[in-house]
Amino acid sequence: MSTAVVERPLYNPVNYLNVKHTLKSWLLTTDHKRIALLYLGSITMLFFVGGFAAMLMRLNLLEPAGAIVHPETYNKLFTMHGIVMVWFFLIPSIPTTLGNFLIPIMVGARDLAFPKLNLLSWYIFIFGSAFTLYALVSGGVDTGWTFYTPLSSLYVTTHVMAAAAGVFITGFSSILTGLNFIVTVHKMRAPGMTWFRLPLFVWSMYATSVIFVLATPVLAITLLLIGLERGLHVGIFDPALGGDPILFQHLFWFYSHPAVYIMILPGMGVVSELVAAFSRKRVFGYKAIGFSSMAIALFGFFVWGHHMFVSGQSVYAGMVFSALSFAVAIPSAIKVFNWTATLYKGSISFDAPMLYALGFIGLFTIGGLTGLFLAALSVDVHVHDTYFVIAHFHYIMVGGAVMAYLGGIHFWWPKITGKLYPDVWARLAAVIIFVGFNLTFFPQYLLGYLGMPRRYAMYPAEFQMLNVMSTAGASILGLGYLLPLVYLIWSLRYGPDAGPNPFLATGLEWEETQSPPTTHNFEEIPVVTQDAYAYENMGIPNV
Amino acid sequence: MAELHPEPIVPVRIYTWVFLALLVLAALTTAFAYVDLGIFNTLIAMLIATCKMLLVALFFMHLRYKAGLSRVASIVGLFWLGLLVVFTLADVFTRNWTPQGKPW
Amino acid sequence: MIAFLLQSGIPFRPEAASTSGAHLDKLFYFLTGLSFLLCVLIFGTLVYFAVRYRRRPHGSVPPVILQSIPLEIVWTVIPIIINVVIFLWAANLFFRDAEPPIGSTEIFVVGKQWMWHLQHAEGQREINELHIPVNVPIKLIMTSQDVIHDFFVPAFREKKDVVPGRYTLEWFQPTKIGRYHLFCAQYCGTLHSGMIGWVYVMSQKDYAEWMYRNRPSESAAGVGQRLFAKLACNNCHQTNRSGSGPPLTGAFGSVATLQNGERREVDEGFIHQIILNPTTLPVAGYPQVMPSFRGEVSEEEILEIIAYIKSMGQEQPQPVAEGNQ
Amino acid sequence: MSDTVAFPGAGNPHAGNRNPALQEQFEHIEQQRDASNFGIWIFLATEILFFGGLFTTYIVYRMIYFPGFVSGSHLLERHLGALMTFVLLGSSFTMALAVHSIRLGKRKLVVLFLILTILLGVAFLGVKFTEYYGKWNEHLVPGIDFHPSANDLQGATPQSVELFLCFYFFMTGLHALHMIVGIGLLAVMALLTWYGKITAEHYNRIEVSGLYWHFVDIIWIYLFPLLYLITGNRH
Repeated sequence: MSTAVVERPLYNPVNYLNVKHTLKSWLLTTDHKRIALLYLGSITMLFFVGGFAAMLMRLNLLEPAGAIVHPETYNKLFTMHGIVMVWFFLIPSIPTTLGNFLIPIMVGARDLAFPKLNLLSWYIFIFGSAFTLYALVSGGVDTGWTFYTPLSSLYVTTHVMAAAAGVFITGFSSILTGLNFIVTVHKMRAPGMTWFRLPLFVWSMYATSVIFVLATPVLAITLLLIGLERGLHVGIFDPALGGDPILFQHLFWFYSHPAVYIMILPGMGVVSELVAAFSRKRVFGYKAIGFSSMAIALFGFFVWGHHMFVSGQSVYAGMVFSALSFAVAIPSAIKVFNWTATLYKGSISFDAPMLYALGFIGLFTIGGLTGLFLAALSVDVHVHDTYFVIAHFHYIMVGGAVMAYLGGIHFWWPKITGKLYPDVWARLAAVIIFVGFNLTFFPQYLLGYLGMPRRYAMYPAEFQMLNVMSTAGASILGLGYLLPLVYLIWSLRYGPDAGPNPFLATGLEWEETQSPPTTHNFEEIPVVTQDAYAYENMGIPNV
Repeated sequence: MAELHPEPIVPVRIYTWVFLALLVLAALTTAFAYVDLGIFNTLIAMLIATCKMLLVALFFMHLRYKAGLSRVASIVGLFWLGLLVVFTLADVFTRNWTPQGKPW
Repeated sequence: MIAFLLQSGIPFRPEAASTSGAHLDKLFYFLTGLSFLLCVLIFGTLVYFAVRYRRRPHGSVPPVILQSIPLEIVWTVIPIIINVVIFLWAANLFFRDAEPPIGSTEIFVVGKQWMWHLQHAEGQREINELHIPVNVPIKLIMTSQDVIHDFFVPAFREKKDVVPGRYTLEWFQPTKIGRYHLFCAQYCGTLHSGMIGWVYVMSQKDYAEWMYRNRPSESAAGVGQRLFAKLACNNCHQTNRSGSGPPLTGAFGSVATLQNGERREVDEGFIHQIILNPTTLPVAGYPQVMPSFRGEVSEEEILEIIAYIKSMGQEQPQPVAEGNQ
Repeated sequence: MSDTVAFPGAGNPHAGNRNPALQEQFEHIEQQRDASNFGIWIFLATEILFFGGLFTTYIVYRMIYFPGFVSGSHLLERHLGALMTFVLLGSSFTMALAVHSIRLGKRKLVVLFLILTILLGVAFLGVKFTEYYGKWNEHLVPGIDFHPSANDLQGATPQSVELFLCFYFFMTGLHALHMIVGIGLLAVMALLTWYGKITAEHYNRIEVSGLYWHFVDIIWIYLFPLLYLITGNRH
């Protein structure tokens, strides 16, 4: 903080939440903060839909022959779990909630560059979810979230069209969100907010947006081709009509591998903020972390073929994709080392968001290291399409992205709602989630190495013990996820007022806006005079 | 903040010349299709199409007169399309190659 | 602790019963050890810093430490080196084992929803079971009749997708007599998890006995020969050069030149493609008159025809026409 | 972290001296124009990859089934393709002139050029749908009614010709869909200009619509040789 004593505007009792109360004022809002809350509500609901499917799957796997459902139902469960969690929770999770809420404030703007487009993306998202939920309630889909041809285009008789339409539509919501963020970061920065003064969260959201914009259209066209093939019986991917099913996999993974980085990059951004705030210290290697986000966004596009090592892809293409996959591991490793180094000589407190951040670093490290197993060609031949892969990507997406999402929600909750949540409960939930997660997914690494294939409704008896362990862990994890839902909603009514900056953190959102912010965020557009994370100027709070 | 640069107003004369050039190129590419040149048919057609694309993009779409960002966006789009095509073909082309099974 | 875990009855290690299994496990344990080491280092540092520098009442303001270029270089270069080592190790194993050794015992595999049809070159057919001899390289020539499947034998550490419309190859050399799981590893519809079976690895003697007991009236090539006549292939593909198509004696394994000058090895995939899609593989020097047999032959019949075409080369004194470069 | 010093030109979004065309999230009109211009370019980059997925599949199958693609291309009428190319290039020209005129503030000229652009666009679609209708009559619609004669195939397999026609219909169909959206957009722009809602100072909506229209033109510039002009021996 600069030495000049700045006269702060008085607390304005009219904020973005209470400025209007009508339903219309919410459904037709163009305020990025209100849209963020619309998304928060939608994706939380969808998260529990996907989570419910996961619980049923885990329960079914208690017994080798399937404890509760027929294989056909099981197939529908994992398909819905995948579709809902990937496209309707993980991909929109951090960008549409925290990203929408924070990016304009962090760059010092009154709103995103295109507020109406932002609202439109939410409606597109809801429209897409409606299609998908229709597919769910009208009998389900059993293609797997990957929609592999020719199974999806010719063989299954379930509601593939509705599910694919849902994903197709939602894709446009992602594209518009990404477009909005990119333009905002480029064109809406406050005076003095240079690129290297941006918080790292903005850097990571920028990298994410690049992937949104460049990868999503390819998925859209691929799903369109599946729809046409299914509807008209033409043979784009059907070998009986001269098509090539492997080509579908190329197009699909051109999107879906970078989509993994859509899920994890925002999480990395959140963790960078959390580590700095709770060490009260500048992030170590700001530029290294910022550039590694961009490197991940770029390299993420070179490696999709590692999903196809055993698919009948050319041996040579496999070698190239394997080598490039090792390359994408480097920027992720750089981030982990820099976060760790940030702790050095810090003043570290263990508030709930920090527990999530530390959990993220640990679980992401394990997920990343097992990613090396999968990038290694001959090892992948054995563990591909087994529970090893399941465990790996859940460590990245649930252990990584969801932990960071929860950490971020906790960190900015006082800003978003103006209320404090009960910290003891929040820490307890963080620990329960961490323990439950490991109990659920670590046994799956072993299962995978032993050879249990994924997407199996029934399995040989020797795998039972590990499956039971995993299900036991999943019930702890499920409980862990319910806790924040309860105490965060409780805090809305009973939580004490937060004040503008309860964590004494840096950043325009903490220092220049009240909690909750006013509709236009700032009274005057701030002029930025120093770097992000200048904690040395803030002193240290007495505890 | 935004760069304050008023864009120049391009004279109609330039648009007219570009349009005429486009028409000539379109006629040319149609004419070439009636001659069998083997692989060169495709190459010439793509070369002419790219010339036309550049004319439209540089003059009609003002890329020639624009600051960096628009150019970056268009180049990034084409580059990523290149990635998709090149890596996909890298598999399709080499699927029938058989390694000789010797470690290096 | 470790001893307790090992005695707890939780299986940790799948049986390794093939030559590549042993190679692969070495790499797998190397990776596991390396990951464990890195985890200990990273988590150790993380926890140490978190505890050592925990917030204390009236603590001092943390110093400004912006970055350290030497450190950044160190922790960029070391992972690169580690990754290059892993890549070379894994890719070397993969590349070396990509092609089956010449002279492997051949098994035809056709996947269909939701069962495995297997056929030995001598004609023995099996469903969801595969009997093979120990210490002999086995080559699977695989295709699917409907969707993509995947032939996965964990004990052999091998899997490969079984793709409709083309052949994929998988090979392994079993080293241990026993019974091993066969899984379909690529999701293929409702009863995907029921598309499982057993691979029986037998001693050479038992295998010979099993083959004798289950001998069919005709070998795969014999059935193929009848199909060859029934579909009137021999009208064009005559043994002397009088037909409009190339003679097929010794054709398998030779190199064909296409009309655009491309040279392609005549392997199983080549024959499969030319039977179903003749215009996509126009062989130089012959008129384009071959009709497509799509819809007239099943995948299993094509495999039998291929077996016959292979056998045509072996009857001749000259082993292979132009050789496999 | 920073001083709340008023930025020149900034101010309360509801202050009375703001330009009415300036949306409240922006500080000045140049920023607004730059943002929408950059936004549409990002959107076009997205569109490149949207069509790009189709182009990639097209390239792969063209290499595998070249004879079928040659035969299929011969089923299309080159002169119609060339005609459509000329028409669409003309519409791009009038579009460029419309943007030019709005910069000069010639309102009526803008409307005239926009209407010309729309008419040329409609002419393009007219020819396109005539062509589709022809294919329907010749029973050459893949999937729905595909019964080619031996003369149609010219030695290629029916499935490879069908694949070509799939690409023909998908790619031109998707392109036509973009044309229809573009025509609607231009019609709105013409109305807005006519009623004086778009002026020389705030011309970015016309410019942005123009960029979209030119992009659709560029797609056709590639579709024309890729679909109509495949020559070469069929081996």
